[in-house]
Amino acid sequence: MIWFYYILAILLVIISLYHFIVARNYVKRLIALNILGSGVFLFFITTAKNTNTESPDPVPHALVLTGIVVAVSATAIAVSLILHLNKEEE
Amino acid sequence: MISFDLGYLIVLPLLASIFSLISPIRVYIALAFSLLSFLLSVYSFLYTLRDNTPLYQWIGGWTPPLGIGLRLDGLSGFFLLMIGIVSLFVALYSISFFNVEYKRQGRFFWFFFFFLWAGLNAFFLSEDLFNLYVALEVLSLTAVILVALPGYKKAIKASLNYLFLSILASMFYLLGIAMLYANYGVLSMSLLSQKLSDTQEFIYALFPITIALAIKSALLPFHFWLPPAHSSTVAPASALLSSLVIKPPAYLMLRLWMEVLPKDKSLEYLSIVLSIMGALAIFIGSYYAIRQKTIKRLLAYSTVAQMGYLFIMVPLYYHGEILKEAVLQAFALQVFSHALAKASMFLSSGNAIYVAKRDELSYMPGFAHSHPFTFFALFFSGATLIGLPLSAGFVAKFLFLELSIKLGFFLHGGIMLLGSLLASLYVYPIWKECFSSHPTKFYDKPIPQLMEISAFLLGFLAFSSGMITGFLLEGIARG
Amino acid sequence: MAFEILSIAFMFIGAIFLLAGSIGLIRLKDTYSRLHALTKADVLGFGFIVLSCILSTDLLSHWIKLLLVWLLVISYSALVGYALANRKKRYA
Amino acid sequence: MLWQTGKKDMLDLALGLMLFISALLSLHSKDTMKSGVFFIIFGFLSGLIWVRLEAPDVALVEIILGSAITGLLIFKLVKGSKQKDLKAFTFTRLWAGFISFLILIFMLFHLTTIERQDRIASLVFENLHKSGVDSAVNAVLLNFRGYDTLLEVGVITLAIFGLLSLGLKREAYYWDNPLLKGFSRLSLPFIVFFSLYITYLGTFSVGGAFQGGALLAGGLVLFALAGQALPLKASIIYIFTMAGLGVFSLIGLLYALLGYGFLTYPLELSTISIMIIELSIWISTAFLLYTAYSGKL
Repeated sequence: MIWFYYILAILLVIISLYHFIVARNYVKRLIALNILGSGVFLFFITTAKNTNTESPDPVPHALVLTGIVVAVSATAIAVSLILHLNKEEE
Repeated sequence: MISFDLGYLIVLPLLASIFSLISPIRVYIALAFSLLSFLLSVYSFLYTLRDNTPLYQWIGGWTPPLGIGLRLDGLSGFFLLMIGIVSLFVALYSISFFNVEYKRQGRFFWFFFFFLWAGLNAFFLSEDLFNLYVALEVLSLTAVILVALPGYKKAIKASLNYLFLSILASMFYLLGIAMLYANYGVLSMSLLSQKLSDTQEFIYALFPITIALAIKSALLPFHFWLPPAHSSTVAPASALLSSLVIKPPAYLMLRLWMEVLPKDKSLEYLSIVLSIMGALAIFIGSYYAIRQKTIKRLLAYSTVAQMGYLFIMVPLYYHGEILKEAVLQAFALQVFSHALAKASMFLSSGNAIYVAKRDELSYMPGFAHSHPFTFFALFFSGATLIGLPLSAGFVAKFLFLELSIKLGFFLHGGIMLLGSLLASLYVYPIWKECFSSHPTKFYDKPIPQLMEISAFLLGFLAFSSGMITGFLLEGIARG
Repeated sequence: MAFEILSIAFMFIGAIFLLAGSIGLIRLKDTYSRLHALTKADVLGFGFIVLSCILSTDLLSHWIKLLLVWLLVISYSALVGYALANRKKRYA
Repeated sequence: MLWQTGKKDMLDLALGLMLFISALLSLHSKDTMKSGVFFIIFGFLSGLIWVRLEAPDVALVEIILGSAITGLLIFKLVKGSKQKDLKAFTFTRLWAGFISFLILIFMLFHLTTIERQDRIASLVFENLHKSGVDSAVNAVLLNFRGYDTLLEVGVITLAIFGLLSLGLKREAYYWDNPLLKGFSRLSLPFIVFFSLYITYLGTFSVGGAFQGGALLAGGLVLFALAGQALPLKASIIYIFTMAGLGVFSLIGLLYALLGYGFLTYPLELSTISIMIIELSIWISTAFLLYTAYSGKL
């Protein structure tokens, strides 16, 4: 099942990369970035499962936790900036 | 006796950022902590001069691969000194700057200023790839907020574009780390360099990492975010962004190429591609800088060009194994001279805008007559950017030229000399305007002394440090 | 043994209700009917599944946790159903 | 390999397929509202996948942060945004497709080089008893790689104060309804208690400071969604938001001053240090995320 998840992670990364480049709308870009992030996290977590030890490797889990919190922080800033921009345009 | 700990370099600025936000005597706290952090930076620099071996500190006592390592060697000590100098003078400048302009932003500025300092120290000390990711994220989020700080539409738009690209780059970098971790199972650079030898899988991971670092350091196809971001914010923030924030990715690139990656044929091709991009960045950045009519955009494009030098050197990183110390010295001095000079120029441009209320070059007052300090700041820093003799920029380019001749990269040396010529073409208009002999009535408006002096001192240091490079680079030379 | 059969039977019944609810959500045309399918059939199906899970374990802590989950799902699905219907009524 | 699927793997396949479809729908739909809804579904499904991959800690954080809070933020955006989704030029589409395809090929090649190996896992389990906590993920998060976490807490504090510094005065969206008010008021104490329990659980099992903090943030946001202000003074919320970074760096500094080294807990003090840090991260994560939603202190 590991390989299925690896391929899923790669697919998520590339479709969201494509849509990030193509999208002209800030909201769509933000969503694309978040999905790209999820793809990268999936890659990490799948790697954690890909060990000989009984329970999965906890290091990627901790790294992904950090990554998610950082991604949410960046999203919060982006949302605030976009709202600000819309207000200026009104 | 309290023993020296690398953690102080990170914790002190972090605590300073909290105190500067919650305390009413913001400016005094900022001043005190800036001085303290500066002294720490100087101490760590002197430490690298005194000690021959690099100082490794395992945080929590956990050695890699389990824990995170901090490393203080000649190169990182030198960069800590650079961060300390630039940040201290920008802090002095900002005390005065936010007193006369942008008072609302001044309330928050110190929080981000110290965060930036902590992030930079963390980045240059770290030797763990994931830790570098978090430090990079601290840097880029701070930078994004600093760009948006003035709050007008142009700045917000620039900052938003910057944020999107920077998140994309971070995700690519993280993907690269995930790929490396899947193959080698370590995150520490020193362990990775042992595991990488005689393998080839790292090439796949190097691809996203290189793209990420190229985006973050505004290498040519990805340079478009930089000019709006660096030119639309307030002067101290521009100075910090253009002189310091842009450097860490290039530094990481150097570390990877010189210390981690093994010799591989495909790396040679990649190094050629990167050096072509660097050369194009020099030409195109300089071309756009020459065409600019406003001083801040000119300086921002000049940053694109100057970053090109760091990437045109990539084949030297690859081939320069035997001359490793010399390569590190050339790199370090180029970064150092550009950081000091560019910070001084942006601070001076802040002075000019403060006087003229416009940022077109043609509105720049005849500073040589009215504000000699600002003029000399622009003169010295401009001379360093061009690389006039005696300046630090000159020594950096000299070292680089010597290296390229020794290793047989004559074309690279030639392009660099051409870049110097182009730099003089875009610095010259600034000097010319300073001597313009038609000062109208508002041109003799006094600039707060602290703003003038800190900009001048930075420029002067950038120029005069060319004369003490032997002392500055001693730590790196000993390896 | 009897418990196991019962557990499987309850799971089956629950699945049927959930399936019916989902089909209703897709097939029904107006909001109120969809809401009806979503809140009523799904909660019933969920209840059966919780019951079947309770029967399949004999740990007290699991029972309590499952019951708490069940209570939570019931209360929030009522709230969500109310919220959706309310919005529909106001902006129809 | 892929074709040797058992009964359990069917669940994985179904989940993965649904995840992919929801991602596609979210990216493809013209309507931004629709994208937001599918994004929330995507986040929820990815949470389920983390559970399947035996990463329950990540699942907790992902469902609350990645799905609920990010989703709410995106909804806030969709309500306030009028930008149209213009169609990109064919040229842009072509080169975007080309680059994506290139990366696809690249990464598929990389897949062939991945081998099953131990990496750091066995080392972590060996040193677990020296870390002061029994849960491996939290041992990595707060002891082995505690320095990362310090910077991470810094990043989130930084982000929230960054958006406060922009000075945007926009009322957060809320629904003024007695039923929701009652429900949120009734459930808040339970959520506070439960999140504290999850935080405490982090010392020996699944759970931890970020997980608990995210949960509490969800409760606080629910409270705010009903149009109610928290019965706390602004200055107290201010202190709460700063607590994580402040306490964490002070503890790091303290151990450095005492001569143990930066963030180096001696074995007998490690559990209590980690507990204090966890509590401070718990409260500050919750209030920072709440502030991210409400947009003001």
